[in-house]
Amino acid sequence: TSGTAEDDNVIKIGATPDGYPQYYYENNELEGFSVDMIEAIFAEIGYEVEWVVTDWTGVLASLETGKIDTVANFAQTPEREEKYSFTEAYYYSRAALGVAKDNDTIHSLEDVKGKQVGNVTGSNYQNVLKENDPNDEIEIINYETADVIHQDVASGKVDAFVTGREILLAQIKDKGIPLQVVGEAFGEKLVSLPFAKTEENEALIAEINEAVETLRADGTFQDLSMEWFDEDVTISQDEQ
Amino acid sequence: MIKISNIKKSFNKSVVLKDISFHVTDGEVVAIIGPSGSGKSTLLRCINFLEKPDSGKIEIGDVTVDTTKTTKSEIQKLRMQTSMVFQHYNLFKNKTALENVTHSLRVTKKLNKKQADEIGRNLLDQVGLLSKADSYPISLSGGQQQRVGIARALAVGPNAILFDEPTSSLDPEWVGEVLRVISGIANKEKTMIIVTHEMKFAREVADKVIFMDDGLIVEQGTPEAVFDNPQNERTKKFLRNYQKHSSVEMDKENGKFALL
Amino acid sequence: MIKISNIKKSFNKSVVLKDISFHVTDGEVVAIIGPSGSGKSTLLRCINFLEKPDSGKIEIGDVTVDTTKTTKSEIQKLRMQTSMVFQHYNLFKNKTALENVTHSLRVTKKLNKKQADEIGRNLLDQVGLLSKADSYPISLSGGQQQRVGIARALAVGPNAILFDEPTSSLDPEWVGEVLRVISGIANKEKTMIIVTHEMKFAREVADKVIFMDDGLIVEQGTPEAVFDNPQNERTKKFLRNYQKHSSVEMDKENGKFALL
Amino acid sequence: MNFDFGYMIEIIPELIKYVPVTLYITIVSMLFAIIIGIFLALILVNRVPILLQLSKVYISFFRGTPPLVQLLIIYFGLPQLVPALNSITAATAAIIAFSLNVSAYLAEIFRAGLDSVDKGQAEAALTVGMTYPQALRGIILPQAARNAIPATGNTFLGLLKNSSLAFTIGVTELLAQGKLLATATLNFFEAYLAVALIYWGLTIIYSWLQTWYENHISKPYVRET
Amino acid sequence: MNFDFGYMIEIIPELIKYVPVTLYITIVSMLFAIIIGIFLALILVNRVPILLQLSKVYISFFRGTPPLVQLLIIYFGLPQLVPALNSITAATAAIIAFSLNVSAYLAEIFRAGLDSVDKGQAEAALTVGMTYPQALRGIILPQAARNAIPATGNTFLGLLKNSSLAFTIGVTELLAQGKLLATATLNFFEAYLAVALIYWGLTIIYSWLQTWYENHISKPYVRET
Ligand SMILES: Nc1ncnc2c1ncn2[C@@H]1O[C@H](COP(=O)(O)OP(=O)(O)OP(=O)(O)O)[C@@H](O)[C@H]1O
Ligand SMILES: Nc1ncnc2c1ncn2[C@@H]1O[C@H](COP(=O)(O)OP(=O)(O)OP(=O)(O)O)[C@@H](O)[C@H]1O
Ligand SMILES: [Mg+2]
Ligand SMILES: [Mg+2]
Repeated sequence: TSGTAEDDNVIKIGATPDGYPQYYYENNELEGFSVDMIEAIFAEIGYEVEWVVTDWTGVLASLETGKIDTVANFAQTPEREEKYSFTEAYYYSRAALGVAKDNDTIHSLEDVKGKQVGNVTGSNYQNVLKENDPNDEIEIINYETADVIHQDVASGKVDAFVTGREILLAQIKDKGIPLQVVGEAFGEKLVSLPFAKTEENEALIAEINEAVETLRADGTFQDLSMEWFDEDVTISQDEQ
Repeated sequence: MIKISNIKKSFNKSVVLKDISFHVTDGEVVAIIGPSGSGKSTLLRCINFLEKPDSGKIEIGDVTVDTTKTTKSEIQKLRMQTSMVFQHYNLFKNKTALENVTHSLRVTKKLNKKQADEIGRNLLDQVGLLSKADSYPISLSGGQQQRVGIARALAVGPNAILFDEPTSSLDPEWVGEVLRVISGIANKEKTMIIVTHEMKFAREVADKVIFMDDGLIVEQGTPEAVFDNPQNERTKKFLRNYQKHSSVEMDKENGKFALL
Repeated sequence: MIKISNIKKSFNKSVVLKDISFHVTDGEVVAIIGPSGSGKSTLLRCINFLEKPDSGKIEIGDVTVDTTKTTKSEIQKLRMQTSMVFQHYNLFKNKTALENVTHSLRVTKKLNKKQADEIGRNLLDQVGLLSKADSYPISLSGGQQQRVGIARALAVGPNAILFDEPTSSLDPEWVGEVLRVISGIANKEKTMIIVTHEMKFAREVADKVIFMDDGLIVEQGTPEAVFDNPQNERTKKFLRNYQKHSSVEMDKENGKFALL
Repeated sequence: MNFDFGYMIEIIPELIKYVPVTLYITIVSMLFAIIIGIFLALILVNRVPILLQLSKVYISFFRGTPPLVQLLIIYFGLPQLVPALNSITAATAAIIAFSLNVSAYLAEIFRAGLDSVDKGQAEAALTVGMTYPQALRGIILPQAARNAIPATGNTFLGLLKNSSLAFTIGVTELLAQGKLLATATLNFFEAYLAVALIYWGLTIIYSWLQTWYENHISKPYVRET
Repeated sequence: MNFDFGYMIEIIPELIKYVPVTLYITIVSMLFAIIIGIFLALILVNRVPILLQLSKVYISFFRGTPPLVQLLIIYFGLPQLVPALNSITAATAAIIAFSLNVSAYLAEIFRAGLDSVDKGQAEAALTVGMTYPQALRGIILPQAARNAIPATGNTFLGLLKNSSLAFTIGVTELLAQGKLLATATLNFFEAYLAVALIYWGLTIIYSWLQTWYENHISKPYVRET
C-alpha cells in the first residue's frame, strides 16, 4: 500500500504495456516514454520504482484496492478526480485521428461525423472525441486492443482510429503501422499520477509536484520528449 | 434356407468356431445344444454378422456372403433376412415394452403408429405383457424382459429367427406359452435356429438338433437320433446329466444329492 | 437363521410384494418358485436392502431390522450377513474373472493377493473357469459369466447366500456341476435361498419349497409336499406344465407340440 | 474500497441491453457446434478411414490453440486468402470461430457419450432390420445424449462467457459493456459484479431447462421406488 | 497485412520460458479441482441432504459467473474482508480461483460419469460385503472415470488457455508474455500465432497421454476381435 511504499521508499506503479513508444517490453525490461518520465520523477525524490504489469482491468482494480500506489499514463478527468488525488501533469496528451493510408476522404474531425471510429476501451480518447461531437454523430466502436483497430482501419472495416497523436505518429514512423494521421490534434488532457486520497499521499504528491517542476525547469522532460516524439509534449499546447 | 459353410472365428489367440457347416431348409426348426462356452452364441452372432467370421460362407434365402470379402450393403441385406433374440435380451433401454416391439416396424416398414401398435399389442398380449406395454425395461423382471425380446424379434417377421436361449429366464408356465407362440410361427413355415439348454424344449420344438462342443459340431440329427441314440462319446456324456436329471426321482431315496 | 415378517413393497402404484413372511433355519436350503413377474427377485433384493421394503421386519443371524426405520449401519450389518448371485450376473466389468472373485476378499477381509488368489483360483476351478481367470466379463459367454457370479458369491462365505436363478444360462452338465459346488457348501450348513425356474433343481437341492404368485406366498412345504401333492389350485396349475414337461415323451406320438 | 451497491443495481438495466448480443452469438454458435460435433464424434467412433485423420487434426487444432487466436485468424486471416470474405462482420466471424472451436470440444464429449451406450443396443437394432443411421437416430443417440448433456451444458456455459472474446474484434457484448462502464466511471467492481449477476441469472435459467430436460429423458433409466 | 514469419519463429524460445508458469498454474489448479469435483459429484449423486443444496449453489455460482470476476473477487475482494489474505500472491490467487471454478464444471462431468455406471455394479459390490466407499474406489470410480475422461480433458485444455486470465492480476504466463513481447515490435499477430503453436504443442502432448490412458483403462470394455 502507499503507506508501506513510503516506509521502504519503493513505489509500486501499475502499467499495461500497450506498445511502443509509450511503454513496451524489450529484453524483459519496461521501456518507453512513460517509463523514462516516471523513473526520472521518482529518482529525483529518491524512490525506487517497482512496475506491476497487468492488463488494464487489473491496473484499475489494483489501484482501487491499494495493491499498487499509482498508475502511469492516466489522464486526469473530472470523474477520476472525484476518486483520486492527482499530481501536477507531467505531460499533455492530445488526440488525433488515424485513417488508412489510402484514405483520401477523411481530413479532419468533421469528416468522421456519421462514420465509425475505433477506440481502445478505457482510454480517455473517446471522451475527448465526444467533447468534439456535440450532436453525437460519430459512432464509436470499442475494442480491447489497438492492434486489432490498426487492421480494421487499414482494411476499411472501421473508418478511423482515435488515439494519442504523438504515439501514433511514432508508431507509423518507427514500426510501419499502415495508417496516416489526419487533421489537427485535439482534446488536450493532462496526464498525471493518481493516488488514493490519504494524508500521506498528499505529502507524497507535494514532493512529486516539486520534482515535476524541477525536471521541467532543467529540461529533463523536454529532452525525453524530444527523444521519443521529436516534439515537446510535456508542456501544454496552449502555452506553445 | 440357411446354409453355413466352413465358418471359422477366433478372438485373439483362442479359436472359438473351428469349422462350422450346416444347413437349414425352409421352415425347419434347428436346436443347437452344447456346453457353456462351446461357441453357440458366437455362431448365431456370426450368422448375422454381429461378429465378423474369419472365413466361410453364409447363405440365407437369396443372399450369399463370402465372409472374407463383404460389402456394407451385403451385410445389411444379410441382416434383413433374420431377426434375433439375445441371450441377454438387449432391449432398447430408452423405449417402453411396446415401443421395443413397434419401433422397428415404424422405422423399417414405415407402418404408422396405429398399425404398429396393433401388431405390438397383439404380440405383447401373446407373451402376457399387455399390462406392461408402457413400462421401460428397467422396471421389468428378467422373464418379462425376455418375453419382450421374443416379441420384438417376432414382430419384424423376417425369413428366419435366431433364438439365443429364449426361455432361460422363464418359468415352466411361460416356457410352455412361449413355445406355443414360437410354434405358431413355426407352423407358418418360419425357419428358426434356437440355442437352448433345455433339452426337453429342444426335443419338442426341433426338427433337427445340433450338438456343439468346443467350437465344433459334434453330432447332428433328428431329436430322436441325438437324444435317444447319440453316437458320439461326447454327446453321450453331455446328455448323461440330462438323462440323470430325468431319473432323479428314482435316485432320491439314496440321499439328497444322489444324482451327483 | 433368516426370518422375514410381513414384507411389503410397491413400485409407484403397483404392489409387488403383498405381505411376505417366512423363515429359514440355519443350514436350510429354500427354493422359491413361481411365475415370471411374481416378485421373486424383488423379494431377494428386499432381503439385503437393495430394494427398501415399504414395511416389515428382516432378521438374519443376530441382525434384526425394522424396515420402516433403519440406519445406514444396520443396513450395512444386514448386508454383511448375505451374499447374492444376480439374475443378470452383475459381474464387475472392470475386473477379470479372477478379480471378480478375489476383489471383495482383498477389500473386506484384507487378505493379501496370494491368499485371495488361491481361494479365487480354487473356486474358478470348481466352476470350470480356471482357464478364463484373466478374461474380462465382456469376453465371457453367458454361462461363464453366471459361473463367475456364483464363485464370487461363494468366495465371501457369509451366513447365507441368495441365489437368483443361478443356473438359468447353464447347460445340463454345468447345472449338475454347480449343483455339486453349491451342495458342497450346503453340507457346510450354509443357509441358502434359491430362486429358480428349474423344478427338478428345486426338488433336488431344497429342504423347503416356497411357491410365490402375484406378490404372495401361495404355498410352502417340503419338495415332496409341494411338487407331488400341491394343495392350492394355483400351484397345481403352475406345476401342471412341469408335470406335462416330464411326461412329454409319452405324448410325443400325438404330434410335435402335443404337450401344448 | 467502498462498494457502491446502488451503482451496481443502477447499471443492470443498461447492461441487460447487451444480453441479446451475447445470447445470439452463444446460441447460434452452439447450434452449429452441436451439428458439427455430432458428425465428428460419429467419425471418431466409427473410425471412418481418411476422415478420421482429418477430424483428429481439426479437433487437435481447435482444442489446442486459444480461441482468441482462432478468432483473429478467421477475422483477419481468412479474408487474406479469400478476398470475398473481406466484408464478413465481426459478429459473423465470432460465430464462425466459436462454432468451430466448440465443435471440437463437443466432438470429444459426444464420442464419450456414444461409447457409453452398450454395444448390445446397436446390435439389437441391426438385427431387427434397422440401418446404422436408423439405429443411431432412434436408439443410440437418445441414450448417448443423456450421458453427454452435463458436459455439453458445461461447454455451453463456458461459451456463454467466452463469447466476450468477440470484443477483441469489436463486438460489444455483455462483459465488454461492463468493462466500458467500469473503465469510464472507475466503479469497477460494481460493474463487474453487475455483469456477473446477469450471467449468473442466465445460467440459472439455463440450468432449470437442463434439469428439466435431463429428468425428462432420464425417465426410462430411473428405477421407480 | 504483412506477416513476419521470421519474427514468429524467433520469439518461440523466449515464449517457451513461460510454459512452466502456465503449466504450474494449470496442473495445480486441475489437481485441486479434481478432488473438489469428485466430492461435489458424490454429493450430487447421493443427494446428501443439506450438502446437496450447498453444492448446487456453489456449482451454480462458479459455473454461472465469469472466471475473470471470480479471480477479481478472490484476489482483490477477499483481502478486504479477511485482511490476513492481503499477502496472498497473484499466482496463489489464480490457483485458488481456477481450482474453484473448474471444480464446479468437473462436478457436472463426474456426476454424469457416475450416473453412467450401471447400478447393478454398486449393488453387486454391496452384496459381497463392501461398504459404499469401498465399492466406489474399486468398482464405481474406475468405470465412471472412463466415461468422464474426454470431457475432463476438454476442461483441462480449456483451463490451459484460460489460465492466461491470471495476467489480469499480474501473473505473466505464456499468452501474456506473447502480448508483452509484441509491444516492442507491434507484431501482435506473429506473437499470437507463436503462442498458439506452443499451446498446440502442449495439447498434442497432453492428447497422447490421454489416448494412452484411455486405451489402458478401456481394455476391460473392448471386445476382442
Ligand atoms: N469377445 C470375445 N473375446 C474373447 N473371447 C470370447 C469373446 N466372446 C466369446 N468368447 C469366448 O468364446 C467362447 C464361446 O463363447 P459363446 O458365447 O459363443 O459360448 P456359448 O456356447 O454361447 O456359451 P453359453 O452357453 O455359456 O452362452 C467362450 O469360451 C468365450 O469365453
Ligand atoms: N423398479 C421397478 N419399477 C416398477 N416395477 C417393477 C420394478 N421392478 C420390478 N417391477 C415389477 O415387479 C414385478 C416383480 O418383479 P420381479 O423382478 O420381482 O419378478 P420375478 O418374480 O423375479 O420374475 P422373473 O422370474 O421374470 O425374474 C414385475 O411385474 C415387475 O414388472
Ligand atoms: Mg451363449
Ligand atoms: Mg427375477
